[in-house]
Amino acid sequence: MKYLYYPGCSLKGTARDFEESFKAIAPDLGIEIEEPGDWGCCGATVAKSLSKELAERLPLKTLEQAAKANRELLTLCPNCYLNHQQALDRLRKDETAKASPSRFPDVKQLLDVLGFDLGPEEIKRRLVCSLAGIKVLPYYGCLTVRPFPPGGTESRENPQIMEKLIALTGAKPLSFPDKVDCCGGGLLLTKEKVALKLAGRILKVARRYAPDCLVVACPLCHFMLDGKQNAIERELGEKIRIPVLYITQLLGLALGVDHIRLGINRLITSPRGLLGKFTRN
Amino acid sequence: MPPKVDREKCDGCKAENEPLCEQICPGDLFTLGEDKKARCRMPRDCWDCMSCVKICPKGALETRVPYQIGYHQAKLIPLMGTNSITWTLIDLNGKVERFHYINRGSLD
Amino acid sequence: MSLKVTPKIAIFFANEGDELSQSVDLAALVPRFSRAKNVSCCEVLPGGGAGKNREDIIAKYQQGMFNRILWVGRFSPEQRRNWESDLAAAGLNPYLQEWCDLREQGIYHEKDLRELQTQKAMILIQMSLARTRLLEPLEPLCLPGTDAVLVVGGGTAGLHAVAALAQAKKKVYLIEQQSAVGGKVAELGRLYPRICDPHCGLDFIIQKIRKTKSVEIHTLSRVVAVEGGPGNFFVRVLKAPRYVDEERCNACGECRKVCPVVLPEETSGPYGCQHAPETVCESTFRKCAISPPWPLNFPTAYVIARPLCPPHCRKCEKACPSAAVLLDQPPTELTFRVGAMLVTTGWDPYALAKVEEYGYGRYPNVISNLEMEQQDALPGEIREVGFIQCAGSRDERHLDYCSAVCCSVTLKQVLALKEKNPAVRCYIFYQDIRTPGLGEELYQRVKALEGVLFIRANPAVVRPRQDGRLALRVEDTFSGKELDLSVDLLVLAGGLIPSEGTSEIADVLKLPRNAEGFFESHLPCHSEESQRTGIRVGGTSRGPMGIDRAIETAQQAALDVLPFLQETIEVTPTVPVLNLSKCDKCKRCMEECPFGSFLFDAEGFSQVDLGRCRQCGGCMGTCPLLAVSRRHSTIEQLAAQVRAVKPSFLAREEPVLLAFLCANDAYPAVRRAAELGLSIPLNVFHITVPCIGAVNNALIADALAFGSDGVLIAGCRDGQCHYIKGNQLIKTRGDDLKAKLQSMIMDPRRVRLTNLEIRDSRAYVELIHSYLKELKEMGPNPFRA
Amino acid sequence: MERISACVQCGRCSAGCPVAFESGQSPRQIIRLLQLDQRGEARRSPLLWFCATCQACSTRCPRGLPVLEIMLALRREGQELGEVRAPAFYRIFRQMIEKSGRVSEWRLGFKSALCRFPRRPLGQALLFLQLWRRGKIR
Repeated sequence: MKYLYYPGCSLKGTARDFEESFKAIAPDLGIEIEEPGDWGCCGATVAKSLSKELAERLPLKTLEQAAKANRELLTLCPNCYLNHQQALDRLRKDETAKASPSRFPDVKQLLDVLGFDLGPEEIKRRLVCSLAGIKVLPYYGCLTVRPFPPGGTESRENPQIMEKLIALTGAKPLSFPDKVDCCGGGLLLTKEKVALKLAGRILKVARRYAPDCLVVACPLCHFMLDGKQNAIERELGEKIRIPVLYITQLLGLALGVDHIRLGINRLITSPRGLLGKFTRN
Repeated sequence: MPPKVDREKCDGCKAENEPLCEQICPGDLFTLGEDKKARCRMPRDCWDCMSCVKICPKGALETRVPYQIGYHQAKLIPLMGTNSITWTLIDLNGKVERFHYINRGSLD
Repeated sequence: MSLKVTPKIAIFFANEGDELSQSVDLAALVPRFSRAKNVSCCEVLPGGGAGKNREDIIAKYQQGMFNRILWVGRFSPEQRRNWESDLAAAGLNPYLQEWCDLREQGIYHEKDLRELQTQKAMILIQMSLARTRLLEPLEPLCLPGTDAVLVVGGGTAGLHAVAALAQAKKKVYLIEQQSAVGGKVAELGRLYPRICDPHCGLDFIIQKIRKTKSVEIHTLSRVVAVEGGPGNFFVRVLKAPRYVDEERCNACGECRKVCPVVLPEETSGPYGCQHAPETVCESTFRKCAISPPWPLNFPTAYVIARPLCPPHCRKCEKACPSAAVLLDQPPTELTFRVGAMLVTTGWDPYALAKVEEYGYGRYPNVISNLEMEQQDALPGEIREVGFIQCAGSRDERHLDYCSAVCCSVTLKQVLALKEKNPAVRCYIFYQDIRTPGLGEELYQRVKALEGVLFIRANPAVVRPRQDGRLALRVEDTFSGKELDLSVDLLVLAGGLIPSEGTSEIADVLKLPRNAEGFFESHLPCHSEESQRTGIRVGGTSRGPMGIDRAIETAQQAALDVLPFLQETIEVTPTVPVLNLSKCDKCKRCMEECPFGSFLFDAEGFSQVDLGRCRQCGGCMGTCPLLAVSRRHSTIEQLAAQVRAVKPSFLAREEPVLLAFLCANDAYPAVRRAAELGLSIPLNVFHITVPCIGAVNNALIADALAFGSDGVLIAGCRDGQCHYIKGNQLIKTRGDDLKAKLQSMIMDPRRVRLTNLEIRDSRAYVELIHSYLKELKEMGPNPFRA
Repeated sequence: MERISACVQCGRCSAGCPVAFESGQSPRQIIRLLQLDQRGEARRSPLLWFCATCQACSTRCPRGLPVLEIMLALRREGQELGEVRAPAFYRIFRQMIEKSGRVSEWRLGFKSALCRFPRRPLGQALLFLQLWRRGKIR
């Protein structure tokens, strides 16, 4: 399976562990990626708040690249995915008006690729280590499931695909009622207090389930729950201390990939307890 | 000149059995294409009897007046009444002539 | 076809009160038409003394002076009926009379226009005369029938229909797929508005049915195939074995004592309930394999869930004192000949798990309103209960419609709940409370209760709390305030969808359904029709409704099928006739018939089932080869009328307009315009057709070819056609024709479609005037001589 | 926007909105303002810039209204009419993508913090340090 890989700004910065872990497990899972050197920002939520023209223009560049390479486009960041998917829908709508078959390939997010293109069966075949004994709480956040759910068929209120992936590793997925709530990441740099409140609410509920770690598939969710966990603890006045892993890191552990290559050393909330359990097994 | 099928209008007579044009054509030139639309399979054998144009309930067929008579732009269009027929002839200059004929015999 | 008798036509002018002579030059018309072809007598009926006229005319008919009549002048519908019946008594076939009302065609007492009006009258009478020449005597058709009827679905609606039909002394077969009748209502706890036990009402109707022997109930049965038509349906029914003889079993229960199968009560969490299970086996089962029927004990005989039996076990057989157990009973196939069918297949609850945000199926204390029905009393620790209305209804992601009963159901449940547990606090989250009519009383009763809060808002999600309760966050839309509430139990007011049985029977009987999957009917003209003649639909298979309407519609449907339940069924003779020598088997008639009346004959030709046909003439309008004609408005008769329009009576710059009027709406609108004295221009000629879908494109082509400058096609408004889709049919065909006109370099505006309602008289007149103006600007039709 | 009138004011959007009551207003109220033709007031609603664009409102609307798109359109409209100015973060973001095509997160974070808390530019210093030590700031 070969994709044109669109990293996006976060994946080169605060979420470089996401990219690293993805690139570390991709070969093991049989995913090939081709990364264009000259990608540009998708506009996040900012462009659409400022100018319609800007918001519609920014994702076009990558879509053109994908069309030229004739490869499906893969993005790790759900926000980038949303912007590209919406741009693609607009293009295709125009195209149907012209009644020509689309020359633009599909846009995929990580969970589409892992959960549907590849599929749990295929992933299971390749896993080498068992993570049995650890309890994992999957957290989807908003844009991985809204408005375009993984595979186009997943539930938008109670998605199950991360649970399935977690179960593959031998770890126990916990059912998290707040899994599709918003982490507030979009507000971090404008309304920080509100953002921390939202993320805090999620962490507080999460703690009820006493998980060994949270698993996410979004750079912003990760930053809020991991990077800002300290600040949230200060706001809440209580300790949380739950490590937050990317789904790719969790799969990487089950694939027997080295911690450093998975970027686990880059987590801000220490995963030491989790890793201790894991190595003991 | 061979009949032309307007593929938007043609409904292949609902793609059941033979379409009406296929049934009426004295040269048996029509057939249903794979897209379930009528198609003239041997255009060169058409002798412009216009039976197909007259019978098509969707108005999806048109024959061109033979080149020797009217050049390409010329058109001859029948409109079927219950017991009469009107012809509209549009020549290459866009000049229109119309004729109305009442059929002999009664309706049934 | 009848023997052709040379027409001898009498033309009678009804000049009551000088009605005609004030408008036209009668003295010129009478001698002119006396000489017309086939006219044997042409007279002005003397004013007044209708009785004397009557005897005189009947005498003349009996002397053989004429064999058909063209009446010119104004006759009320009652006068027409009287003339027709009086002359029929004397031997003149009513279909040999034609009525030509000049006033309807715009001829009034205008002194200045007398000359022109006389000329128009001449043309109008010519038109009618042309038609009169082609009239044929018609006799009602008789189809063999039977007085038996089959009802599919034995819920409340079905039972009431059965009782009504049995009372009318008809033989009734009731087909029910469960092991007993009763349907969904038997599963309910209470019925609104009396908050009574539904089993009481069911028992009442069952008592009625039990008393009669003319009702045959077949449980565990489903309809698998149907052949034939109204009066003569042959219905094949597959009946699963009950394994217990219905005649012998007296429900003594001895068998249950020995049955080795012991299954736990089916539960799904603390509020688990016995849901209507999917298969017959499960449904009939309570604890052991042999059990009383479900959902009610009618019929009484027990039923065995055979797949649950241990191999080789025959204990019940041995234990049964009446030798009623038949462990090797095979399934049977039955065929019934019935005159009509009634479908009352009811509803199913909408799958609330699809309304994911409310966590049904995820959290044990989220239950459906149907499950709430089955709660006898709630556990004591329950202090707060939430009700979410419109859970899935009125939501384009789920059910686009209002499920009609959920508001009343919730109110009823709150009443019942508060009666048993007065301390419980109830929150009702709603968008609108819909309890129309007298249902307001129920609403007010609940409003008056202590500890019941109506909150006009819907929660977005339901979340479990650490203590196991459910957290609900809403914006109270009245105050704009955020409310954070928690409840111990949440009841989702789920909606109604057509039952699986409804889908199944729709496929077998080929009954059209609307976008929501319910049977479509034409309210208020044909409320219980199914678009298939001889098959009526009632109850919730027609749409969400309460038990009151379900019973009413089922009884109405029962009343509606009575005409089909006779030894012979009389069919009005104005049916379509196919000329097979012209037919090319293109099957457009079959495709477009709104009532599925066409079948294939042995040679692959279309053949109309006269029982099913509703006589709209859509087939005649659609046939590209003019091979179909509806009797009494045959294509020849219509063509003759069209051809008799002679535009030359007006100056060339005055456009002439031919208008086809639908008999149901447009014609009454025009007739009313004439009664109101609205100005109907002399340029317009009206021809009435049974349904606008009957107008064949060839007739429109004729009108244009013979010189009319414009053709107006006036049908019903969208969705109001008595024949479902007449105006859609004409629209599609009209668009084809317009495209052709365009290619002929004729203005496509010369053909115009319009939709009129029965009282759109003024709108019609305005339309005619503006259209004539438009036509005037277009100039004369190039085919006009 | 032509379907605004389809809103039945059921309040699902507000009930699911994570920030609805942070600003004292709810998405339902904004839609109502639009129904009442009080577009100006809707444009100036403080809620607009509280929106985290989580799509919950649009996804759960029983009438299928694109509530979020409406909010974003109001954001843009307010700026185009010069009634409101986007918060610093948005302006800095835009400058960055217009200049280099991409965004440097730490610069963005630093600059917007500087605009919001000009007197405490180092309020986030600890986080920056942590990120830098883990190689997340480059």
